Amino acid sequence: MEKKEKIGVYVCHCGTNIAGVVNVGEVSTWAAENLKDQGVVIARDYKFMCSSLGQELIQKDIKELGLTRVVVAACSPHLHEATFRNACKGADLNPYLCELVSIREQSSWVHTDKVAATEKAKALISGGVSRVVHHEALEPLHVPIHPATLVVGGGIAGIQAAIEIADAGFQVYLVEREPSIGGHMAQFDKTFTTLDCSACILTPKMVQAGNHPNITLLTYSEVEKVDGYVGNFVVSIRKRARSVNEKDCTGCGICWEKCPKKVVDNVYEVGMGTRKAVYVPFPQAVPKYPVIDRENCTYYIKGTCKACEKFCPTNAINFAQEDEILNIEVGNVILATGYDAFDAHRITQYGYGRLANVFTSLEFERLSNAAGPTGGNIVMRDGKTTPKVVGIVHCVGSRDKNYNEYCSAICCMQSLKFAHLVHERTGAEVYNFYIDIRTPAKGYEEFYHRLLEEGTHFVRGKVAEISDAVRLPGEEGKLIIQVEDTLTGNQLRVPVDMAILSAGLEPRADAKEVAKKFGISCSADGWLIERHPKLDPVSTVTEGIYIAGCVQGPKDIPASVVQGAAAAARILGKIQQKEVLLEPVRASVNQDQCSGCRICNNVCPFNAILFHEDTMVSEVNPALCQGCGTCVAACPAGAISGTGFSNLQILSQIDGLLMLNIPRKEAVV
Amino acid sequence: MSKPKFAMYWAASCGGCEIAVLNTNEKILDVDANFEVVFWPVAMDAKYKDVEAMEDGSILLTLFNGGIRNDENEHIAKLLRKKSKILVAFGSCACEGCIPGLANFSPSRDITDTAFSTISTDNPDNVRPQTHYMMPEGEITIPTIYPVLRTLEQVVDVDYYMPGCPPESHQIAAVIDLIIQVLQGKAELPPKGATIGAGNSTVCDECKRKRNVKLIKEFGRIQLMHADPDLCLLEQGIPCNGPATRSGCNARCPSAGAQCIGCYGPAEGVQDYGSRLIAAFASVIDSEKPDEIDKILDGLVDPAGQFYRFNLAGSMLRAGKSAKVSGD
Amino acid sequence: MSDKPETKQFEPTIIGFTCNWCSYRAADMAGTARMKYAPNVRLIRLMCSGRLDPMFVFKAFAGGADAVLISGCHPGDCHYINQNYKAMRRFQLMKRVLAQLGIEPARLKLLWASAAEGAIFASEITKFVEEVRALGPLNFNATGFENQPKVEHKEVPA
Amino acid sequence: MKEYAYFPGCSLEKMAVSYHQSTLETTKKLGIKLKELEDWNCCGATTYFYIDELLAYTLCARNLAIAEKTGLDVVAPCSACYKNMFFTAAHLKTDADLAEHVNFALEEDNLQYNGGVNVKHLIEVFAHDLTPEEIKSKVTHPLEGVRVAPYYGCQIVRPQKGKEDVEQPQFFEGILEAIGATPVNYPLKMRCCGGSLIISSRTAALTMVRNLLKSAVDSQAQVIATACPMCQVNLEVYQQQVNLEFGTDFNFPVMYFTQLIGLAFGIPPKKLGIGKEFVAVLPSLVPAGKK
Repeated sequence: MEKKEKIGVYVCHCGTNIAGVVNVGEVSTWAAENLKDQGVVIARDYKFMCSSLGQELIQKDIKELGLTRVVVAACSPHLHEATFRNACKGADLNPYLCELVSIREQSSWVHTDKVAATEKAKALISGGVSRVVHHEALEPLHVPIHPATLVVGGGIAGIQAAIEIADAGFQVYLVEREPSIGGHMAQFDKTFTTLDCSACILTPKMVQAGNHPNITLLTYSEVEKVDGYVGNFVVSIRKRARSVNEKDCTGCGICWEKCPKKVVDNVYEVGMGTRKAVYVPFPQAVPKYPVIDRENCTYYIKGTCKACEKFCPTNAINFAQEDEILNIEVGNVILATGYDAFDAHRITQYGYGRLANVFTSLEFERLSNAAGPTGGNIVMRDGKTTPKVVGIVHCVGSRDKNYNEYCSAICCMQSLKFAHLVHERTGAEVYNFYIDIRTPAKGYEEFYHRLLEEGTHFVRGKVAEISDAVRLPGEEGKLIIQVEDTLTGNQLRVPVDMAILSAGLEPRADAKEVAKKFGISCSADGWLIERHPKLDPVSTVTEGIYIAGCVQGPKDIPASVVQGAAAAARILGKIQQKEVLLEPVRASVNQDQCSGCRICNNVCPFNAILFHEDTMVSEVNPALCQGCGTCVAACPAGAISGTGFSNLQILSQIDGLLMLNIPRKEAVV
Repeated sequence: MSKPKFAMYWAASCGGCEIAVLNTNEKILDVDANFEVVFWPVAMDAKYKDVEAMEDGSILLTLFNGGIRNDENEHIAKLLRKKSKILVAFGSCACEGCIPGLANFSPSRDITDTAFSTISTDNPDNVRPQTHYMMPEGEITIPTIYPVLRTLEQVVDVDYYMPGCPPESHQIAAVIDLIIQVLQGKAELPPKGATIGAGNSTVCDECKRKRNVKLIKEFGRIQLMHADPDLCLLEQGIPCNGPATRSGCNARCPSAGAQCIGCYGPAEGVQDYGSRLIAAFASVIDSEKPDEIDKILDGLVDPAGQFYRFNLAGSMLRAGKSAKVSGD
Repeated sequence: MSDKPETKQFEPTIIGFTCNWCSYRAADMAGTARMKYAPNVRLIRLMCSGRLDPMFVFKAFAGGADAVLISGCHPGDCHYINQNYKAMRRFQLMKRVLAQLGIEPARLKLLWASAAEGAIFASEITKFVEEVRALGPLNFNATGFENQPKVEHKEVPA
Repeated sequence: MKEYAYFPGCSLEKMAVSYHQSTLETTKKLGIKLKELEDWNCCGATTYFYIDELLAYTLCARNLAIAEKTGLDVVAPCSACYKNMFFTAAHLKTDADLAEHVNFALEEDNLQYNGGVNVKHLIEVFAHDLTPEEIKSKVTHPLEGVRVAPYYGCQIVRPQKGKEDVEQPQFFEGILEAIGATPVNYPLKMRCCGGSLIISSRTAALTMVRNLLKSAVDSQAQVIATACPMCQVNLEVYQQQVNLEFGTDFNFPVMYFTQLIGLAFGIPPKKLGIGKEFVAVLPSLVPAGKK
């Protein structure tokens, strides 16, 4: 050490939170005496360091004593690191020269032995002092922001986000895998509690997104590759061949009228209805251009037919069309790729797929939808019989260790909505089998009460089995729902005509791949992880990548819209700033020491490490680096160093924690 | 004007370093031409007493090879330190412990047992060496062995480090040239503490093999694998220490088809050689399942030997627990 | 350690490495919930368990720690996608090296704790302290050379 | 050639001798060698585990120890035997203390169990160890048009092995399809037959048997296939009791699955133990001309 640092140590009482257990006076006197050799010139204790008076105390010392480093022993850095860094900044000391030592969460609150807690506090401070000596003055990184935004997923969350950004005057690319935007919401009949017609409220938004001058709609398209970093992403998008020239097509519909090939629609109609080989998924589709499904089109299978081409008034059919790869530049990305419905086949005892009149929630949505295969008639699988008794099973695939442990959040309300629709349209008797009723939003509990008044039966119990094995009189031809009513303790056999499985929500089957593509992470369940579950719910650990809607976790339409708008607002804020400041905690490669062994190359999940074939050295792109430090540890040549978490800092902290920095006087045995 | 004085000493080492010096061929004559050799037990007769009688700092250059294994080694290390202006830790043993340092895995008791009471030793009465023994002529002594071997810098202040087991002869020749140039005022000495006679990066820098991104599914021993002659050995699952090892040898082993075993010691700025390799190898194992990882690691038959063959005494831990703790 | 009275039970010193996102927050959570655990562990905050350099572990042992705790996000939940797997692999390899060095591999523990698992973090620490207490002191003194026999230097006969 | 250690269990010696015969005949045809355990003992049945758990484990462990010496997987045709042995093997693997106690007792018999035995139910051999093609290749008289209710009973899949579906398994159906029969959708295929309740709580057990028979009739099955002597007895022998109790008129054939396979393989009915039932076997299955 050439220059001796001047360090100030500040020990906080936090009222009695710390002082009640840790002898703060003793700790500060100890630090002043024993850490002198490390450069401690002043050690103080104070009632509340985070108060403005406490902060001023530090600032005064920085100015008067010429402190070059500050150690605050108080609460967790997650609470007040920013506070004390700012205090230092206010006194013209680089904020990164301040170290916060947690003696509250890590000592006074978790230990009862006062002596041990005080000793531990000393060790923690000693570690902090040893570490802070090697801190460097850092400046945040400035990165310019491209004003365009990519929104992946054209469900309600993605549509909302796209419109918000486009309305503010910035370019948006909205990418959707299916031929039309709209997402799951387009499949629904009514939305719960208000019982608005889903199409009625969604269609105007879809049209708005479709016509917006600032929105480039890329349907039937998927993101192939993402390069770059916040402010400067380069994204490759595969625009799959529609076999229809968009600039010629008017969406008149003659092609699908004339197409002779009927195909069971497993996506939009969940197998309940059919479409043609050339089709738009539903009448209000946006964009209006159809798609030829090459797997089922007779021309692509047998080489003849071309009925659509013959009848197309504008010659828009183009069988030779090929996939296109578009490369776009964007500054930020919103992932709103939504969810998959739980596959009810997996719960074999509920008989879905085996027992005809067991329906899933999405099937029921189509059944009750006026534009659906039955024209909105709620009938049994034979297509004509109206059920007299309907059982609705909650929590199918949710809150169940065998499938998904989490609550899917929407099933209770969805089930209540189904119960209402069945009751209203068929007059049938309705049973709801639930574990708990969860109605945690405005107007939801009221809706539940409305259902209670309508005479819906509520049975609290997890359904054991749905079976067609009749035993008792009156059960003939029915489905028997076997359940324990846990409120009365009785086993019930409820004969019904129709059972609806209120299936939970699951992450998209390819959620992990998508996360990897965009350099963010999934929880063990498969939902994408937000930066902070409470305080930063729409951004992710990767700067510039935001998430909205069910991709982050199960939620209903209002919550999805909120997240879409929130993500948009976050991005607009960034675009307005024109550049983004990044935490300077970054890794860098010493080019002289790197000999290009390439061990670090795929250690980085953010693709921040680049290998230069010509010079045979690797380099870290500071804008892509998230500062985890894994490559620093992995580099066999010690050529990668980490700002803010260098080897020297950590090794010195270990020395400090083990009190090896304190000159041993007579203590040596 | 008298010639500057030169000394060379071997402590716990094999003698390979001196052979490497002689392998500089005619360059050795330059040493003689420019220096007065005052002490070099392997090459000439000299007494410790003569050295003790010298003035402090009177030897210009001392090349010290070997680790500090016993009290005699320590005594001479301290003596030569006092008498020399420039003390060079010469060769891997002096720099980082090298092969003699591997004894640090075991307590010294086990080491003497191995030497005096194994099946191949003809020692029916289990005679053990005594440090002091009375003979009719008087008491004789032999050096006392220490529990662990230390590197030179762990005992005395060292000016320069010259790695290698042994240092490559062309590197020794270059260092001799440099010092002669310094003597003639044509060059300057490197800063104190520098490593001389070696490169600053790693063996990979000098290795001609083609390198790709690494994902290792299996480690294996080189003699059991059919290694691609042009491809990075580590990529092929052969535990090559090149990525962490200091350059300077012209990647001799990898060029000859064998993996680097690390004799040139840690690259510049590396604090614990083995740690670097542990972290690096583990980072590029291509599995996220503990059982599978264990299976892959089984391919590294002797990890501590792999990572600390030359560096144990100079590493952060310096020795195994039994050698360290049982200081009886 | 030497600054503790001999008569009391052995109090191990443990250095713990936490990641900024999960296990350090688990420690915060344990604190906020006032859960009590043994005071023997001193934590260091890394950004990620992937930052864990084996050197840090060896340094801690060499410096007198009786045990080392490595903690991070649960597999699959890493804040940095999958860096904790690298920590896991290093941990598995380190254990093998430690065993060869005669250091009981049980002195090195890997603990996955999410930010919500304060209770697990606290109880695992207490458990670990007991395990290390049973192992006894490591007494690994690599910084000094106190164990070397004192040799009085005589003139060495030539 | 596949080879297994065979643990017939007490029932197959007398009451279920037809299961024993048909097992040996069909496996022989398939080239499977069943090596009966030497000096095997009772598995402890249902009751012993409630009387003295440790002794019951020891009883099962003795059979396992004998099986271990053969180095083969042990096969039990009876579901209860299978369940007891399977659980014992599993517990001994995880509970070192129990293993020590049990081995202490086994020492008296110069036996030792080291946890190396894989326990299988006979039906697993047909369902998992053999491919449907292997079974099909031996079929000479496919049971075409015969509607069979596959009755698993409650014990076969109760110790869940791996990822197999325990709620609606399909492997029994697979075997029946391989011999040309038509497995019906039998909703109560996993329900209990009443087991030994027939002795302790007769009405409850008879109700269970009644439900199983009714469901088989409703499923338009012609015969119930079983894989356990206890199930067979309850379903077949107690039909008259059910009729008396509930005023029904069941006369429903119940057969061991091995008997059905044997018929499809063209094995003479007598060799399969057919002719000893309480409810006569379908005439169509044993047409005149076959002995």
